Amino acid sequence: TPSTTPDGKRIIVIGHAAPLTGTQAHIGKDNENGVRLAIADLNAKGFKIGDAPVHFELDSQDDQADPRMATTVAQKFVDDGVQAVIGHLNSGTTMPASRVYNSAGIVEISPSATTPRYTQQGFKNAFRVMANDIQQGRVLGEFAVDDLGAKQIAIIDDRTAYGQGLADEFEKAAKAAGGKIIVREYTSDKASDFTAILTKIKGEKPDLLFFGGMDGQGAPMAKQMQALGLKTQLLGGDGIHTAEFMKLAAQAADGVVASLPGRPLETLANGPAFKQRFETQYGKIQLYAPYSYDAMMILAQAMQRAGSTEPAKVQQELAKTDYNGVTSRIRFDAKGDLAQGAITVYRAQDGQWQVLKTIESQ
Amino acid sequence: MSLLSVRDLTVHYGGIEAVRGISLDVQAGELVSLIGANGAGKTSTMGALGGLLKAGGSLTYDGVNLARLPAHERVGRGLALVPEGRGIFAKLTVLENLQMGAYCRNDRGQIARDLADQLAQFPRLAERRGQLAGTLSGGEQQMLAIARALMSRPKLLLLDEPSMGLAPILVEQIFTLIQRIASEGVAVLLVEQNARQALEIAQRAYVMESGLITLSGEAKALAADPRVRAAYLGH
Amino acid sequence: MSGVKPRGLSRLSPAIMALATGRARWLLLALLVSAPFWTGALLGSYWVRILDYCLLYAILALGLNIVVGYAGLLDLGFIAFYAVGAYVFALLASPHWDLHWTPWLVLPLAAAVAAFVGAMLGAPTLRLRGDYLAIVTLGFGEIVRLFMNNLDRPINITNGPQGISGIDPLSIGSWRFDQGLELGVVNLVSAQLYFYVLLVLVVAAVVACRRLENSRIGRAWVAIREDEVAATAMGINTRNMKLLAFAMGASFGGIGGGLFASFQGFVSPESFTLMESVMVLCMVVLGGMGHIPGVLLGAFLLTITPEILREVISPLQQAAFGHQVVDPENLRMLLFGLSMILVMLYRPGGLWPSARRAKELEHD
Amino acid sequence: MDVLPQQLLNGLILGSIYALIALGYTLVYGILGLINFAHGEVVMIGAMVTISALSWLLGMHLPLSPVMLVAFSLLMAIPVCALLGMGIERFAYRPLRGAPRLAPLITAIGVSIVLQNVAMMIWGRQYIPFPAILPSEPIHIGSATFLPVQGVIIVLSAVLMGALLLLVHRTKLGRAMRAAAQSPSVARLMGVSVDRVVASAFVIGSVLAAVAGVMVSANYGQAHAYMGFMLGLKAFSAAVLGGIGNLAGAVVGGLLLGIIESLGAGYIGDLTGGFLGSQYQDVFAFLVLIIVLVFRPSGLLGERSADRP
Amino acid sequence: MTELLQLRGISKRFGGVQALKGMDLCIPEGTIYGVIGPNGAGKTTLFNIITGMYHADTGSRLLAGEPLPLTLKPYAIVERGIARTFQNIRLFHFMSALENIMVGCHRHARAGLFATLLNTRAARAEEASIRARAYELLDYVGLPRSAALRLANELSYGDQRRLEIARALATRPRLLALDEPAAGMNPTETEALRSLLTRIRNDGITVVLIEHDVKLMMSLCDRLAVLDFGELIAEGEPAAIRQDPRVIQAYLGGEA
Ligand SMILES: Nc1ncnc2c1ncn2[C@@H]1O[C@H](COP(=O)(O)OP(=O)(O)OP(=O)(O)O)[C@@H](O)[C@H]1O
Ligand SMILES: Nc1ncnc2c1ncn2[C@@H]1O[C@H](COP(=O)(O)OP(=O)(O)OP(=O)(O)O)[C@@H](O)[C@H]1O
Ligand SMILES: [Mg+2]
Ligand SMILES: [Mg+2]
Repeated sequence: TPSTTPDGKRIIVIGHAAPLTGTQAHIGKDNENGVRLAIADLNAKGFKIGDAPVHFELDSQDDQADPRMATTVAQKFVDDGVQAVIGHLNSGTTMPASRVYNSAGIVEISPSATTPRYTQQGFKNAFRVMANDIQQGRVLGEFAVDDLGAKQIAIIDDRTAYGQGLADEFEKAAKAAGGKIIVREYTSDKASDFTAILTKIKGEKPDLLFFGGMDGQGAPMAKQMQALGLKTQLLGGDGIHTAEFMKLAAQAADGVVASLPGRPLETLANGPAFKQRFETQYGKIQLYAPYSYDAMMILAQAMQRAGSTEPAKVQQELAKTDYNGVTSRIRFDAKGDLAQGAITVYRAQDGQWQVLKTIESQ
Repeated sequence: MSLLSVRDLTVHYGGIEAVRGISLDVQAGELVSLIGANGAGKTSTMGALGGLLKAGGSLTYDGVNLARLPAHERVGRGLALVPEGRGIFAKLTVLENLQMGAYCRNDRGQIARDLADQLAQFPRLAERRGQLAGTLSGGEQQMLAIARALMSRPKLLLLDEPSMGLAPILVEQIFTLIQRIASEGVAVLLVEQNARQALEIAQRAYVMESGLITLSGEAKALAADPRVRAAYLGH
Repeated sequence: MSGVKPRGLSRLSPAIMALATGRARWLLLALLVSAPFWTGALLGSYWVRILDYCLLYAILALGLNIVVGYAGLLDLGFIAFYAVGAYVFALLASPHWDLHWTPWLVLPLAAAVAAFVGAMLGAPTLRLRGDYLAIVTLGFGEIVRLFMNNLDRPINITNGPQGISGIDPLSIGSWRFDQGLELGVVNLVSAQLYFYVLLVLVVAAVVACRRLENSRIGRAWVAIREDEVAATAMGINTRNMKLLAFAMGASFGGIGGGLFASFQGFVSPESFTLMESVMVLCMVVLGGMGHIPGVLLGAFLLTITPEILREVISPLQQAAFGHQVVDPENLRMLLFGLSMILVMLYRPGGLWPSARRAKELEHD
Repeated sequence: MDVLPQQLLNGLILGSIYALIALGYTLVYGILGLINFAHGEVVMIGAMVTISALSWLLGMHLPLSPVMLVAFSLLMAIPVCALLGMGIERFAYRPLRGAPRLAPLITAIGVSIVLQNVAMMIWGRQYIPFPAILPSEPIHIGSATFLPVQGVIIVLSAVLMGALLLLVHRTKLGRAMRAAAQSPSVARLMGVSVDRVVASAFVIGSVLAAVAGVMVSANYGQAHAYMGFMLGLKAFSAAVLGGIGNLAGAVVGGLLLGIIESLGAGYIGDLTGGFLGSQYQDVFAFLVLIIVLVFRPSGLLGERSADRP
Repeated sequence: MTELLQLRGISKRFGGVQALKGMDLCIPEGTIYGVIGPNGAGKTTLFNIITGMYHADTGSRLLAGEPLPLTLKPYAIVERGIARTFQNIRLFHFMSALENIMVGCHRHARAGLFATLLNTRAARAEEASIRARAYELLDYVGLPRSAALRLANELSYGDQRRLEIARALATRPRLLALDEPAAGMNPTETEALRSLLTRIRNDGITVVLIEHDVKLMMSLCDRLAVLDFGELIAEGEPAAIRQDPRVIQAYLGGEA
């Protein structure tokens, strides 16, 4: 039996899990803040489910980007009776945790895990509001060849589930579009020196370099390209489309192209307002805060439509989502992936990500 | 007033009381021997004097209460200990070991002269000055330990079994050396298993047994004492 | 040394031992065997799961204790064997290659493969001492992890960073552990069932360790640890004995890895980082190196402390300040690190050192 | 295009960074026989403090050249790190002198965890950018290029090594350090205040860490609360490769490791006919490390053994 | 009298130091054989080569007529029946006296890994017999039973020396090599050591020992070898050695 607030509102606890310590903590916290803002918005509106006023509460846990911790946290959520979970951040943690949520029948919406296998497990309770690697990789591969005119392509990935997954899908799509992968190199998500592989790539003279990985590596990579006189176009996924990247790469960021699933925040009805409110409260958006904001919003609305927080009902309603969020219009396919999500490609210029093109993915 | 005055010294290892309240004195320039069977507590006594072991009782050296003086400050005041088992710095060369002996001194010229003296005294060490001390033979290490202690120009030299592991000629040489040092005004407290010679060169001596001093007096007299002769001189 | 000497617990430990031998032993045993029930009922499956991990880490720590605690070989790559066990299980009992061998065959196989790898990796390190050994074993640990992370091409063996999912749970015939077990009124869930499997294995490991400890093999290990030169001078073939220690330790790691894979249902290289090796080492040292009860205690405390902190920090801050003054997650790790320091400062020989170790401390 | 000169230069720069950090590791190890796992974190604190100081100085709009600004902020980082090093030694290591060998290893790990999280509380979870004020115009030699700051790193690691070698092998303090390392109790009998000597070793090690922190963050343009771990690990490997406790060994090991990594990443693919790639760069580096140690169990320049039966 | 150990042309060099130069030595079975010489003469080095701790640069050695290859590892040499003690005592400091001796029994025990893990009856019986033998040896060298369970480093110096001998005896050697066993002992204790060594010899174990106590060596040893600067300068019965002018000059000095 769920408890109530002093003023009689029913308390609904939502779990959130992401790495909140360690090297990815800034992105994890960003996710958390997205959910936080959504919950604040909902509570402020006097949200009701089945005519009963409710009060959302957040239970945010640190999974340390460690698969074992992730299952532990997942079990904790199940025990504590959270009504649904927004998370986890990484593919490697989302995968094992999803099993726990599935057997407990709790709804899980990941704002950022991109491995296709997450939704291929056949779990009815698993959703995500982020394009998966196949969707994003395809858009990027085609964009590289068709729009950026790349023929000789080099690829680096950081050997994480995210970076490798995205790079593999990019490779497939770029090849299919007629590009040639002339060199594929690797680094790690803890590295900061890429001069060796960049020098090698320089020797191969590609006309585009794709990087599958995060900003902490992408930014020094851009700088080192400049120092080595490697003038190839750098292209990346959502992992480097961050404010952090701009700040760290400074003038070396200029000209870098990166994608981000969804539509540009500015073009959406609620986008600018969201951005403004978020930034006054939590500082710059790192990366996925809008997605976790949307995730929370569609979750609340599914509960509202179901008139209940019973997982089975919420899950059914979630599948029927059609919602204009701050990232794009969100609908799900049968697996729980975004159906026909848009993906936008940006170019860094003078410290800003400027929209190049928004592509509808199938 | 004596240079070193020990009253009711006790040393514990966990629950074991190795030294059970002994008193002894060493006057300036005097050579005193301390003899006793294995495990009598001689090394423990020396450890306490050198500051390596915690001790009970009162220890006065040169008018200072030793309890207040950490081990490294005792050396600066002229109290040097050659520990049992040599305690050379294995990874330092012979020369560096000798220089460590003069750590507390600042008179560079004199140090250099003393160094030359020691090397002349122990030609084997001079030969091996660049060798890592840990690779020296047992006896060579013993020479090094003694030479090093002399480098500190002590007022009181505590020697724990200096002749251990030395060849007969060298044993002679060491005892002569000890005698010479004492005659130059350095007080020496000498622990030795080679009781006969220790008693020969000393002015006074103490006999230790199970943590207590059981006999003391003029060295000559003790050497003649039938109890000492039976227990320590092998007669 | 100037630290506080380990008096308290080492005096206490006979008392605890007496407890564990007297009538209270049965009480203790009953408490342990029923742990999943009352933990599940009072605290929930989350804590049952944590108990499972305590037992799992206990197996690992006992294994590492053979290498570090008995033979005195500082191994910073122990987690490699855990990884090997986990991947053996994952490959042979999952949809990845569509092999579904029975777990009861795969588990011993995992132990055997890990033992083999342990001996292989041990062989080149035999001449190395102390910290050189540490860095080489650390290197081996990383090499194993890197291979698991990269052996998805040119042919896909480990599935690379994506890891392997859908790993079979333990099963007996057609009944799988994840289905739970109905026993009249009580219903045992998967985590509770794994508890018993793990408990049996921990008991077996403890028995094995005790027998080794009091045998010529155990004595030879300790002799090598104390003085390798003297040990060879006593006719001990130090090479074989060291390899045996590596292999024995690794086999514990292998079993642990296999169980982890089946319990978790998913393995990826992220679970086998250097930090895991370091944590297992901390369990051994913090608990009391070379002393089985100490090692068990270490595994228990290091697994459970972060989780307890998870439970208490936020509420505590909330109660004290009305809001979160510092990030609870950072505070949690900070307190964890701090408690490691404090434990070592106050009990340099570990929380529950063996009598031998306790004496070693008194001698400095 | 021949990239070998550039690859060697890359390796040299990376190696110099490792060397700079490895010097601090090895110095402390040489004195205490202790793997100061927290050294990487001191490097991190050095980087963080410098960047904060630099931002503060930039905010004051002083009429100073960028190099001077960096030098001034380094001067602020040095006392902070020195104090930190002293504190770590005093509270986490000194009480454990003479305790079992692994006890201080555990406190070192504890100190690492504490420092990482304290840094995160102070400087936040984000990567902190190093203000882009240093000249970023690459210098060309032949077909290879490098940045001015990288030249400074190379020179600095050589100079610091020389200075430390002089200190440790030619001065009384250095001799006392080595003596205290081998046998604290006998060193006391020589009149050495072991506490003071050990503390000074930590202070020097931490000053080195501060310098390394500045150089690393200036070179990569960023700092992060967790940056110390990986750097520390690599530097420690380098120190071992060269023979831990040996200062020249730290530099040789660092340079070698850097060059191996660089060439490994650059050429494994070609060497194995494309079968293996740069994902095996670390495997390659560790393999070389292991092979070297198998044949030279006390590292490349490891000291002669003074052990004898 | 048969030769138990024969060394031919053994040389060993450490950097600039020629520690042994073409050393030939025969140790007859059933004797107490003494090795004396000035400090740094190469006595310990000789022992290290006999027991495999160092590999000689050149030369060969035979044990009871069988060749002992120079590269044999120390443990293999123990298997062949040579045991030793060390000049600087090398006990397992934090094992009890009894355990120290039990380690010495290692090579005669057979219990393998599986027997140990299964705790078979044979393994238990063997363990009991090792323990019994360790107690016997404790008595044999004259250590009190009360010392059995004390840690080795809590024993007094003399007792540690005796324990080291017991540990070496536990390997059931044919040849026992003792490096300065009387160092640090007073005359009374040295007497006790003398009777122990005689007893060991009488029990059929050949003893070779290094010692600087000339009185002891002259009266105890059946034969003596004198080393100086890595060379054998004299060899023979004590009475002859005592008179040898080279020995007097290099080693004995005024003492003789
Ligand atoms: N570290 C220690 N721990 C426990 N007991 C010790 C320790 N060191 C010495 N003892 C005990 O203290 C007593 C005195 O030992 P000490 O070494 O002082 O004797 P000693 O007279 O120097 O003997 P020796 O002639 O053999 O050197 C002995 O009974 C010994 O067993
Ligand atoms: N590992 C080594 N490295 C360098 N020199 C060595 C080494 N081992 C021995 N030596 C040298 O070889 C010579 C012989 O040493 P050894 O230990 O055999 O002498 P010893 O006859 O046993 O002398 P002592 O009676 O003093 O013990 C010595 O001069 C010693 O310095
Ligand atoms: Mg003594
Ligand atoms: Mg010798």
